[in-house]
Amino acid sequence: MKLHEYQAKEIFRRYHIRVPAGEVAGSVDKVIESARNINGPPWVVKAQVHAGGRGKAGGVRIADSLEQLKQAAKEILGRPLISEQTGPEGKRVTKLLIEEAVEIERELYLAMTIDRSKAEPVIIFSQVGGMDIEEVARVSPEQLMNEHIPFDMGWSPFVAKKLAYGLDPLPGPNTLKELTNIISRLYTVFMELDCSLAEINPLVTTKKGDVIALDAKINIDDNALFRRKAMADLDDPLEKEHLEREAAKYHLNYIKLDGNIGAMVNGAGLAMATMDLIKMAGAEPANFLDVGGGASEEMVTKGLEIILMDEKVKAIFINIFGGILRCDVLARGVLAAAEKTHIKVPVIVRLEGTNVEDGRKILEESDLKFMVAKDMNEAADLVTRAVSITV
Amino acid sequence: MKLHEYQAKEIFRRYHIRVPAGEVAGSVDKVIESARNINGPPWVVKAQVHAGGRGKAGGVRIADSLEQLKQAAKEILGRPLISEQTGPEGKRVTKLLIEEAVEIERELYLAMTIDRSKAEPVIIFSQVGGMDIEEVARVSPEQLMNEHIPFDMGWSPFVAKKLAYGLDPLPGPNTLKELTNIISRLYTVFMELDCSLAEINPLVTTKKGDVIALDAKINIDDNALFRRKAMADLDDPLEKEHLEREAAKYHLNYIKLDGNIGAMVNGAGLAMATMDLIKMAGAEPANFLDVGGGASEEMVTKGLEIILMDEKVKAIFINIFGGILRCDVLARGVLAAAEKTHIKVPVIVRLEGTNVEDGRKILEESDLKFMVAKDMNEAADLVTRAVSITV
Amino acid sequence: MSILVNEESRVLVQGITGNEGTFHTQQMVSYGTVVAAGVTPGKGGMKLDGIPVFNRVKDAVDNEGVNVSIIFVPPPFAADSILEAASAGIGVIVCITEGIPTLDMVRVASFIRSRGIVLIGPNCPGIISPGKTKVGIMPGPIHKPGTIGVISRSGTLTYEMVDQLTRAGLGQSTCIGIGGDPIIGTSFIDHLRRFHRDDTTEAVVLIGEIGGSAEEEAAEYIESEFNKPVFAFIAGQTAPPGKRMGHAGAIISGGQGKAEDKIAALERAGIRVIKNLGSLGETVKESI
Amino acid sequence: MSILVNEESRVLVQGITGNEGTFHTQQMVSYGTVVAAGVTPGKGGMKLDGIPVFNRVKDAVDNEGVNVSIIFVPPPFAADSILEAASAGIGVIVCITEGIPTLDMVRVASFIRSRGIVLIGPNCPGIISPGKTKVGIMPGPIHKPGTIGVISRSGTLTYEMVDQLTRAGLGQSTCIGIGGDPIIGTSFIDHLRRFHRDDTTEAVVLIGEIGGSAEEEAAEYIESEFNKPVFAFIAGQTAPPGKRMGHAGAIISGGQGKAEDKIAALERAGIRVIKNLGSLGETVKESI
Repeated sequence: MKLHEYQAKEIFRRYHIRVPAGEVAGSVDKVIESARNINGPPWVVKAQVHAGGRGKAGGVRIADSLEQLKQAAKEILGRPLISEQTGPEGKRVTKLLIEEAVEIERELYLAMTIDRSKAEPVIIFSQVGGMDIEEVARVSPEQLMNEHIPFDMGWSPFVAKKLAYGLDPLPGPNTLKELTNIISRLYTVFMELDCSLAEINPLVTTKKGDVIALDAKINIDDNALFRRKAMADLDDPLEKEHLEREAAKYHLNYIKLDGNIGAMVNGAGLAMATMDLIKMAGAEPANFLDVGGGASEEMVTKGLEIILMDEKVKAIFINIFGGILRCDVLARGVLAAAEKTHIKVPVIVRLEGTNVEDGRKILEESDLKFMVAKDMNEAADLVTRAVSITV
Repeated sequence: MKLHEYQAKEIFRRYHIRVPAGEVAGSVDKVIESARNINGPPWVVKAQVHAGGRGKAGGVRIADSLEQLKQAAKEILGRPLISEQTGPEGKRVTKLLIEEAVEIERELYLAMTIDRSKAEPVIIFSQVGGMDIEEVARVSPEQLMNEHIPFDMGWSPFVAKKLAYGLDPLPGPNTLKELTNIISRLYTVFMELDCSLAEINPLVTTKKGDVIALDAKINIDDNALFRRKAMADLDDPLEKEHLEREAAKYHLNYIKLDGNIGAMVNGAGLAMATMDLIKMAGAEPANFLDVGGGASEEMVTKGLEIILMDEKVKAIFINIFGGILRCDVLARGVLAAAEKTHIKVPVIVRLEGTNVEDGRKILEESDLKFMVAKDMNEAADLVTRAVSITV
Repeated sequence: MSILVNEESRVLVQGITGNEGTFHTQQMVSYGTVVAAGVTPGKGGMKLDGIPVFNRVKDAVDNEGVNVSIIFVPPPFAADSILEAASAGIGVIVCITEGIPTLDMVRVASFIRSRGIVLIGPNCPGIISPGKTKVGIMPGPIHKPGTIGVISRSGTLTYEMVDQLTRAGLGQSTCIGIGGDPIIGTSFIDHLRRFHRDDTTEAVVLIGEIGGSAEEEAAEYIESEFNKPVFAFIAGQTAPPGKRMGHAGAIISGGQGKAEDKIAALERAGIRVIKNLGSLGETVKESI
Repeated sequence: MSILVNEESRVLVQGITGNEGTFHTQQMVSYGTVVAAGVTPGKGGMKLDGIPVFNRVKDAVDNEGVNVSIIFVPPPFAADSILEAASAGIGVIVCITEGIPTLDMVRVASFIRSRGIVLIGPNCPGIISPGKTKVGIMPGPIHKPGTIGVISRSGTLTYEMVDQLTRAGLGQSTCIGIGGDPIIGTSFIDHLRRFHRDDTTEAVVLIGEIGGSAEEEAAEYIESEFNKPVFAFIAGQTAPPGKRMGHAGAIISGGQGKAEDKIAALERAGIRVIKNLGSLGETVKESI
């Protein structure tokens, strides 16, 4: 789960990681009102949407007067922000963060995440801040420092010193001390809140020796939300595509894509492979939908309903390998959905595994028209055919 | 550092480990006043001194009326409590703990400490409670359960379940739940407060299914007191022998013993070995005193002064192997002490190591009479001789 | 031969009295698995289809000599269950549970790896040595004893692949679902090493997906040390970046974990990567 | 020969710019120790008697190839210094610091033991291979190269014993102070194993004291595996129970850790226990 920048900064404040003075506003009036509480001009206005590349997309502005501020707020608020990460439709901006401007001496990069191969948290630090860290990793990997924190070591202050003293040129003693403190506090944030990512880019130093988190990014491990209720409460449903929001209500793993062939599959791996197969068959998948290994009849029904809500969908491919989910259960769920909604698009069904005969029979004996595939190759052919008919 | 029972119970309360309702009182009047706030009669009165075997020594009483309570308080307060652990002079009782009486169903034993060999904390649990755990270990070791908590495992609830479900007969589900909670909370107390021992003996269950810490013992790791100020503040100076209190002011490792030969040594191992040598020479050591590897002239002076305050001391043995502590520094410290105090007892000095010649010269050239030994064997002879003269 | 589990495995089911635990215990027993004991704290003393249930793993080890455990315990308690099994001396632990917090797994991984304990999963279908024993939730009948080793990050996709192998007449020595989480107990490489030493296994099918770099690491290992044919399939070529595709571990983030990079790494290492989901069985059959 | 350290040891001093660190660095250098680098965060770039000082252990390893470290850092930061040295790949770490919290050492011990790192101390005088190198605070001149190995929980008591050995004409292969704390990096047994394999070492002197059960464990090991003569001395026969005798680890508690029990265990294992503090040198000389 991703937090907004302003939410992440609120958390940083609580953990004594310094951030610029700022306020969040949802209207142009509130922006102007906030600006009066914040040291300026200049002020910085930042669109609060989950999207990288906000700056390039015009979502971050500097205003040298209240006039400019008002203008900037008008231009950003309520409109979609289209960055390289949002897709062409962009993301509508409903909140702005107004902040004091900071006089920057140096821009650094600091982040913590999990190294999957080593199964250890890792802190990443670089003296090249403010730019895309993947870019830094590609162009000048020698500028990246990594420190793993083995679980059986736990937090040890030398790790922060090791990173801070890796800077060249070395900052003054005060800045060094502030830096090591911030690294240690970021570790605490990460561990105490079950983060999957905590990133400060840029982390800036000022001539006065302050160290300030100019940007802030926190992702929380979805699997840990049950024990981080306060974090779960920060979830912004507006960040989700509306069909995804709908699917989430039924605990369905649904991701909206841009294609026209809807897919309903049990199991994440098979669902991805099915999307790939649709693409290879010459079509585009409209969604990822994993109804789960042990899905109920109701979840299958709901899943199908959500696919059908997507107006782009021209055909549906149901691909089930029954293990825990029995094929007869699946078949009944499909029928239930078909009864409730009006399926106007071709439906290709491929069933295999537990109770496959029962499942196929239920489908075949129904009033509905399904194209039943015996194996993946046949299913691929049917998808190709459906595409050529519908497109 | 040892805490008093009432202090330990205060901590347990904070960590939601249930203890009987109770108050501490320093006078008979206060005892009676406290009793009015506590459910009873009967009440339990417990002498608050650091000494095992309080019960046998009459330091724990049950009072069935205010009269009996007053009587018990009068008998215990202000007098020395002489138990098998206090030595013949006993320990003066200045505080009493008055508690409600608890209806006991079962008496259990629960403790946590450090297993030195494995370098791991260990939880010890037994269904034989209320008696000396060493006795249980000797008589029926099969009644003891041990669970180590490796650092790289950390707290895991199964450990508490493993212990609680080891009881035979098994208590009811509520009691089991309470028990596992208490085990987990005791772990938290131990780790958060840097304990070296946290013991509940007995931990009792009641017919209502409650689990209550009837007694409480907490020792804090002396080396961790610098980061456990709140614990350090609980130290009761009255528990220390008055010369030990004096020595502590100068950070001297001094322990008062019952003999008549004072000893001043640098290094704990050598100090112990020197005590043993005094005993082998036919005398009894009056103290343990380690002035430390890197002692200053001042510390040597203070150490000697404290030895001389002990009226039982009939001779002094100064045994220094100079490493970090140079022999000339030692010699000057001894002279300084001799000038300030009036040394009337024979002083045997054995110097070896760094700057030994300088040290010996300083002593020999002084006005004071020292018996200088060249090695340990000669020192032993001189001690024997001193004893035969003085005793 | 098979790896890790066989007909002599005495299996413990942790969480045996829960719905899933009970259902799959019955499924395992029908497959022929020796389910020797179950554990549910508070249910000690009862029997489930004749299988004794204990309060503690220790009791199951002491009384029934279990040496493999399978865990059906909800996410908040699953890490604790793994640690209980590991502390009780069980050397092969299969954790089916999906949804365990990543930091719990950081702790578990550190603990089991430094003690040489094999953890399969979490968020996995388990392990099966066809014809011998099934310690998992996969449908038994699609499997067939044979010489192909299967290692996969997925569940149903593995069933699909195994089914194709069986239909093509190719049996399996052992099939392992290593799990779909970011942190899992064992990697492709851990099991490749075992298949390397296992005489029965003649070829290995490796089923990967987007996220992480386990496939790239496997490719490197295979190129330098592994001398049996390997066939690979990678799911998620059409997955968008930054989105978690069902599995907690299936996510392309920071430009890493793309299917195309994995496929390229595998092919560079000389591994045959199957692109067409329907053709694995036939491809393997033709090639060996 | 010697164990753990010799003339090729390149020594790092952590906390080199503190009083103790500076003083003992000079002492070690005069003894002949190759002190190749020092570390004090914030003092990187300076030199101390020509020895380069770095901010980080990593830099000392990278630039000066140090392979042994000695730590003079105050108790609140000492565990962190040990972990820094261990993480930087230093295989032999000597920690002089007295007063480290026990729970810090629980963490450190778990970390170093699982990684095969040798930690000597804390709260110890260090290690010396006479004539080769001294990584510690013991007075150098009392030592003499030879064939006796010395392992001790004490400081000055060790000097006393070594001095007696030297006066009796008996040199030492290596003398190790393992430390006086309840939790220390290495035990008597760890070093006995090393002396066992060291051809130069012909006999071992073991200096124990009250508290814990390290001597009893050593006795058991010696009886079953060690085949060179061992002489032991145990300090604290007159120590009262329940009192910490200077060393944090020197305490008889719960009836455990008594000198008499240790002496009995050693003698049962056939080890010669010296009772008279003054007679160690002569006794060893007569016996071998």
